[in-house]
Amino acid sequence: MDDSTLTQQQKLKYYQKGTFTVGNRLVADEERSVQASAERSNALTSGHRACQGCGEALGARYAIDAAMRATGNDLIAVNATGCLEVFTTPYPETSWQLPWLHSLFGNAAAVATGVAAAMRVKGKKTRVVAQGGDGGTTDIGFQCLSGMFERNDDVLYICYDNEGYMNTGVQRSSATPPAARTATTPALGPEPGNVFGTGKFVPKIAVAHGIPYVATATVADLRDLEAKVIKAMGITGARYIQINVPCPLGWGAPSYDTIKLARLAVECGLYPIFEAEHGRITQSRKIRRQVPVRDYLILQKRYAHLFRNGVDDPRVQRLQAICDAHIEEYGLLGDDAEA
Amino acid sequence: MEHDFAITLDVGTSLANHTGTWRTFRPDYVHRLPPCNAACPAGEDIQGWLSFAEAGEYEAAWRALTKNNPLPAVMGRVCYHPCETACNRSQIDAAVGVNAVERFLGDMAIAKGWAFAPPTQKSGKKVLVVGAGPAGLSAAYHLAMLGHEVTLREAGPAPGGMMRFGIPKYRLPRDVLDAEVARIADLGVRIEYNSKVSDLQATIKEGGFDAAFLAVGAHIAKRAYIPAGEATKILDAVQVLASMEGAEKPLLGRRVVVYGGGNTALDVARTAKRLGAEEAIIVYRRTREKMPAHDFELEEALEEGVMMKWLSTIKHVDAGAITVEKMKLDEAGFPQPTGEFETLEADSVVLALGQDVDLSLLDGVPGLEFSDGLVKVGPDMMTGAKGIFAGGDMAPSERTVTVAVGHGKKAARHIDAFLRGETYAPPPKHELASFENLNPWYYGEAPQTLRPTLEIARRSSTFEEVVKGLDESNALYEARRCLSCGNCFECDNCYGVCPDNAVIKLGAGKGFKFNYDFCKGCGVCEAECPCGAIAMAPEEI
Amino acid sequence: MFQIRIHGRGGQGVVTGAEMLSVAAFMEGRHAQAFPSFGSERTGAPVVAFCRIDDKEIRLREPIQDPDCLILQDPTLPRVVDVFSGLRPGGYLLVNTNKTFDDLHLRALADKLPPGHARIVPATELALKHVKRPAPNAALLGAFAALTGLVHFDSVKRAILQAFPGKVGEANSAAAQEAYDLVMVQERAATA
Amino acid sequence: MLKQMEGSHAVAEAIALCRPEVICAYPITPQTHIVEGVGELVKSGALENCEFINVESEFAALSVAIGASAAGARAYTATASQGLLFMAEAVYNAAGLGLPIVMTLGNRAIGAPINIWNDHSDAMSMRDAGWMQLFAENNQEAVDLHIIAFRLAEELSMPVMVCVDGFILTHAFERVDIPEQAQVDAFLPPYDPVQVLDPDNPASIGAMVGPEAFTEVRFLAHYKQRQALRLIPALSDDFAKIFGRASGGLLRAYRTEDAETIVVAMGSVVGTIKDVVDELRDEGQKIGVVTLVSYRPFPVEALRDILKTAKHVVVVEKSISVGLGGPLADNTDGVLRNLENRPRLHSAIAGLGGRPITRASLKRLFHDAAHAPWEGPFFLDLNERVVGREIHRVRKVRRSGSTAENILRQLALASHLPQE
Repeated sequence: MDDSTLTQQQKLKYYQKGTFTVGNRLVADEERSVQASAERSNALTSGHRACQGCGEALGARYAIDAAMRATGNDLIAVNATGCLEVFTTPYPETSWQLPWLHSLFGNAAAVATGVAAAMRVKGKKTRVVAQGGDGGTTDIGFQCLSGMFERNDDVLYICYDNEGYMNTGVQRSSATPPAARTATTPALGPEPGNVFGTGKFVPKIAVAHGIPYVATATVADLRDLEAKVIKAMGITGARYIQINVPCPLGWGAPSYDTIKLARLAVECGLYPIFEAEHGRITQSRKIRRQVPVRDYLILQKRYAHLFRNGVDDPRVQRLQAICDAHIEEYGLLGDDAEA
Repeated sequence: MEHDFAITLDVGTSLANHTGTWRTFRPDYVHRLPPCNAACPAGEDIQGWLSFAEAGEYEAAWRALTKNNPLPAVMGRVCYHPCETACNRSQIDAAVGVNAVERFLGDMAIAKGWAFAPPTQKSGKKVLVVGAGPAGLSAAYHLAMLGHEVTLREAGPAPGGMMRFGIPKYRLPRDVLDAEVARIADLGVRIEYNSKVSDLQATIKEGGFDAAFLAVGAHIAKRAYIPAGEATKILDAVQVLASMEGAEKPLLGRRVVVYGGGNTALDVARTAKRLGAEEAIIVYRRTREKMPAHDFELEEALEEGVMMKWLSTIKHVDAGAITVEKMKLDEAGFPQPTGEFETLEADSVVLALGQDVDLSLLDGVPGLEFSDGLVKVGPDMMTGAKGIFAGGDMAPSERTVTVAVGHGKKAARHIDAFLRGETYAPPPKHELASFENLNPWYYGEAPQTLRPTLEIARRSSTFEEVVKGLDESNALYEARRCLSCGNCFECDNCYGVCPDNAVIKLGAGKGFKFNYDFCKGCGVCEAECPCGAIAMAPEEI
Repeated sequence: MFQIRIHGRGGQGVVTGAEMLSVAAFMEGRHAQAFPSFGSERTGAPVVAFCRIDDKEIRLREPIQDPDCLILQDPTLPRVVDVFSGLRPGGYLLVNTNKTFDDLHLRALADKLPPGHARIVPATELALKHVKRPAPNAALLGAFAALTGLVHFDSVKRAILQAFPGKVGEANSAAAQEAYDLVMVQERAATA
Repeated sequence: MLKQMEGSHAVAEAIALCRPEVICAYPITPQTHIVEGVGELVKSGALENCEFINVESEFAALSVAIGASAAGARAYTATASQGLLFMAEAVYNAAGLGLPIVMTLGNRAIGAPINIWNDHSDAMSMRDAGWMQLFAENNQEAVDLHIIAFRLAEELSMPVMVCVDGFILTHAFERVDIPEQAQVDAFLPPYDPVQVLDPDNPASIGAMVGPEAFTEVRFLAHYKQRQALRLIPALSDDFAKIFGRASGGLLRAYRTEDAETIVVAMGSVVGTIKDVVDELRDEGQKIGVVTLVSYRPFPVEALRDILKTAKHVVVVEKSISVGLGGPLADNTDGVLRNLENRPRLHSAIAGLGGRPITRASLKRLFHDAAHAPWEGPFFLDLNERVVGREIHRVRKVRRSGSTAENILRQLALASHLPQE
C-alpha cells in the first residue's frame, strides 16, 4: 500500500482508539486538537488557585486556547467577577497569558462590547472574548448580555456553567438544576433542594435573540468544544457558548470525577449539547452511551437527599422526565455524524 | 510595560505559585501488564507490536513481534490466541483480532522477504537442539540471535514437527511454514533432517555441544482398549494426520467415527470430510462445555458438517458399526455410564485420545526425572541433567504450538545465561491491567473484523486454507482497536484534561511527565486515562 | 435686561419660540438666554418658556418672575395658570387670538399696561395659513418685534430660518412677516 | 466661534471636538440632548472614527466605556440621576481601574419621589467613587470643562465627571464660544494610554487585591487627585493661552477680597448668586462668592486661603446628606476647621428637585447669615406649613401613607382653597 492510501485510510472515521481522546498520534498535526499541541497557548497557565479538579479552569483553558489558535493569538479576554477571576488573578500573580480585563460581576458583555468597539475604531483585527460563570451570565450579567446580543456586537461570550454561585459558597443561581442542594436551597422541608419549575436556560434565550451563533458544550467533549469555539471565532457578531463545567466543591463530588460528571450530564440528557445559528437550532450532539439520570445524580452530594435510606426519591423520576424531554426536544438520540 | 500598582499584573506570573504543595495524592505514569501479553504462552509483547502496526509501521511491528516469536505467519494461523480470550476489549465489543494481525504481519514479512538481523557478536558456544518442531525452532532462533552456534537435529524429513504432521494444510499451508523455517535457517542455524538423535549423551560429546535443548514432541498416539471385532478399521489421529503429508492419503471410508474431544479430534474429523467421507462423527464422553477443543474450531467443524455425539463412550467396534454407551455427568461433572447403548454405522474409527513422547534418546542420561511419560524440567526449563534443557510437548505443559514456542524462548534465555555461568532472572512482571483500570469511554465502538472464511461448499472438498488473512485496511483497523491496556499510547488525555497544566508533553514517542510543582493531585488524569497508565498514590507527608 | 415669558401648551413651539427669540437677539450682538420651564413636555400640557435679553453677560438663572413681556400662545391658559403673575407695570402683553381682549375678559388687565403695550395677533390663524400647522410661535415673534422693537424683524426672520431651514422656515418667516405687519399697522395707527 | 445654542448641543459639539472614539448612549432626562447631539454628528459623518453605541442601560453605558478605554480608545458617556446610581458600581470600577473616561452628568435629583429636575444629589452620591468632579457655572464653562476634562483624565489616567445642571444649563439657549478644532487639537493630544489591552504586550488588568496592597492602591488614587490639585490650575492656564479665555481651575473668587461674608456654591446657581452679590455690594454689604469648579479633588488649601479672612461663610448647595446636612457645607467645615479665627459657617440647602433659587430668597439668606444665624442646615424656601402639617399628621395616624403624596394633596387643596 502506498502512502496516499495510507493517508486515506487514516482519514477514515476514527472509531479506533484515540477517537474521543484529547490527542491522537495517528492523525496529521492539523487534525489534532488544540489541547493536544505542545504549542498550545496555555492562556490560563499553572499556579492558579482553583480547587483540585476545577472544571471551570479546564473549560476556560480549552476555550481560550482554542480562541487563541483561531485568532493567531490576536485576542483580548474580558472576565466577569467570579471564581475564574478570583482564582486566576489574586495580586500579585495572574495566570492569564493574554490581555485580560476584569471589571465587574454583571458587565462583562458590555465591557467586551467596549473593547470590540475600540478595536473597530482603531482598525485592529483583534477579537474579543467575554467570559463569566453562570451567576455573572444568567443572573446579574443578563441585561448586559442581552444588550450585547441584541446589538450583535462582535463578541464571543462564554459562560462557564457550574450551576451555582460557587465563588461565594455555593448558592443557587438561575442555572441551578431542580432538586440540587445549595446553601440557599438546602435539602430541607417538603421540597428539598432547588425548586422544580424554576430557573432558565440562557442558550435558548440567546437563540431567541437571533444572533449568528449559539452553542452549548462540555468539558467532557473537548473536540466538540474546540470546534465550536473555533467556529465561533470565524463568525462576526454576537456569539454565545455555554460550557458545562462541574464544580467538585459545589456539587459535592470527588475532584477526579469532574470530567466523568460532565460526561454523564450529557449522556443522561440533562445537559443538551447543541448548536444554533441565526435563531435556529441546527445540530445536536447525540448521546453516545445513554445512562439513566440516576447514574449522574448519585455521584453528587448535592443530590444526596434523593437517595436517602436506600430509596430513590420520586424527584429522581422528575429529573429523568426532564432528561427525556431534552432528548426529544433536541433529538439527542440517533446517529451522530461526528461520532 | 509599566503597570498601575497591583491593579495590573504581568502575564503568567502565577507560575511563581507552586500549587504542587496542595497535593495529597500523587499521580505517576505506570506500566501495567496488558492481559494479552499476560496470556500469551509465547511471551509476545502483543500490545507493543500492535502499537507499531496501528501506526502503519508494519516492519517495525513485525520486528517487535519476532523478538519473542520467530513464527508469526504460523502463529497467526494455528495459535488458539489466548490473548484474544483475555483481551479487555471483549468487554466493550469484541476482542482485538490479534491473531489476524499477527498473520497479516507474518504474511507481509514473507511477501516482502524481511529477514532477521543476525547478531554482530558470536559467543563461541555451541548448542544442540533436538527436534525441529515449534519449541526447537523457537529455541534455535533465540539462541542464534544471542550469538550461539546452533545445530538443530530433526528425525523427520522436514521441519515443523506437529505443525507439519499434526495440523492439516487447510489450517496451515506448508509454504508458510517453510518460509518461516527458512528464515531461521538463514540466521545460520544448521538444520539436519532425517537425523534422529538416539543417544543424547553421545551426540553432545561428539558434537562438542555446551548445552542441549530437547524438544522431540509427542508423536506416539495413546491407545485405549476397545473390544473390537474382525475387520474393523481402527486408526490413530497422529497416524492419519501425518499420512496426509505423504503421497498416500489414508483410506477412511464413507462413515468415519472420531473418538476424543480435543482439537486433534476435530482436525481428523474435518480432514475426513475433505477426504470424501459422507459422515464424520465425533464421539465424546462429555458435553460441549467440557470439550477441551476450542469452540471456534468446533463451530467451523459443525459448519462443515461434522456431527457430534456427546456424552458417549465407544464400548465395542465391529465391522461397519460401533456400539456406544450413553453417559451422564455426575455432580462433580464426571461422566458416568448409564447402561443405555446405541449402535452407529462406521467404516473406520480414529482414536484421538492424546499422544505420548518417545523418550528413548534420554536413555542413560543421569539425573533426569520423569513423570507421566514426560521429562521433568525446572522453572529454567533445565532437566535434572546439567546443561540439558527440554520443552515443548515432551515437558509437562499444555500442548500447543504457542506454548512450545514460548518454551523455546524461555529455554534459550536460560541456556544463554547458563552458558555464561549466570542465572537468567526474568524482569519483574507489572501488575495486570484489568478492565477496571481502563476508562472505556474513550474507545469508539468498533467490532472485530471477521477474517473472511471460505464458503462452506468449497471447504468440504478442498484443503485450501479455510481462514483467509486480512488485507491491509482490515489489519490496520484491527490493530487500531487495541486499547493499549496499561501502557501509555500518547493519546494526550492527561496532557489535555489537567486543570493545572501540570503535565509536560515530551514529544512523539517520549510520552509525558508530571510537573509536580503545579500538580494538585486532583486525579482527573488518572480517571480519564483511557488505558490505565497512570496511578495515584498517597503523598508521603 | 429685558425678560420675556411665553406661555403655551406642549406642541405649540413655546420653547422653540423663546430659543428663536434669543437667537435673534444674539444675532444683534446682544446677550440672550432662553430656557424652558423644565418639565416633561407632553402635548397639551401648559408650558412656560423664558427669554432674557441684555447687553452684558446674563448670569441670572432664576425663572422669570417679573417679565417685561408676556406672550400668551394660548388664550385659554389663564383659566388654569396664573399667567400674568409678576408682569411689570410697564410691561408688554401679546396674546394669540382671533378674538378681542374683551372677548377674553382681559381688557382690564390690558388697560393696566401703558397704551399700546397690549396687543392681540391671530398667530395660529397665520400659522395655519402659511405653515399649515397650528404653530403660532414664529408669528408671535414677528408680532413681538413689532410690539417691543427690542429686536429687528430681520433678526427674527433670520433666527426663524436658522431654526427651520428650507420651506418650513420660509413659511414660518412669512407668518412672522404677516404678524409683524399686522402689529405694525396697529402701532402706526396708535402713534398716528 | 460664537453661537447661540442649547447647552446640550454645545456640550455635544465640544465632545466631538475632543475626537472621542467610543461613545455610549442611554437616554435619561435631562442628558438626552447631549448624546443625541453627538449621535447626530457620528451618524452624519461629521465626527469620524467614532463608535456610537446605543446600550441597554447606564450600567452598560459606562461598562462599554470601561472596555473601550482599557482597550486604548478615548471613551465618553453621559448620564444623570438614577442613571448614575444604576451605573454606580461601574463608576467606582472605572476609577479603580484608572481609566480616563469623561462623563457628563446632567445633574438631577434622585428619587423617590421620582423627580426629573435639577439638584446635585446625583453627583454627591458618587463623590467618593474616585472620579474627579468638575462643576460648570454656565454653558461656556460646560464646553470648556469637557475639553479640559479629557486632558486632565488622560494625563492622570483617572476618570472625570463634568457636572452640568440639568435643564438650567442643559436646556438653556445661550451664547457659547465653540472652539476651533485646531485649538482643541493643540490643547488635547491623542490619547496615549498608560496601560492598554494589547495582544503584543499582554497584561491582566483588574486583579483581585487583598489587604496586603489595597491601602496602597487607594493611597495612590488619592495621591493622583492630590496631583490634580496642581494640574487643574495648570491646565486652566494652558487653556487660556490656546483659547484666549480663562476657564476651569479649582475655584473662582468673585468680590471676596474684603468680604466679611463669603458664599460658597457650585454650578449654575453661582450666576444668580453673583447678581445678588452685586446687589448687596451696591447696598454696602461686604459679600463675595467662591465658585467651586473642582469638587473632587476638593481644593482645601485654595478654598481656605479665600475663606480665612471672612466672618461668615454661607454654603449654598443643592443636595442633602440626609441625617447630616449639606455635604458641601460639611466639606467646607473641614476647610475651616483648623483656622485660628474661624469664620462662622452657615449651611443652606436650596434648589432641591428643581425648586427655583431666587435672588429674593438668596438675599434674605445672606442677610440672615450675618444677622440671624442658624444652626445646622437651613432649607431655603421650605414650605413650613406643609411640613408642619405632615409631621403632625404622621404623628397622629399609624397608617399615614406616603409623605410625598400627602404633601401633594395638601398643596392641591391649598391652591383651591382661599388663603388662610
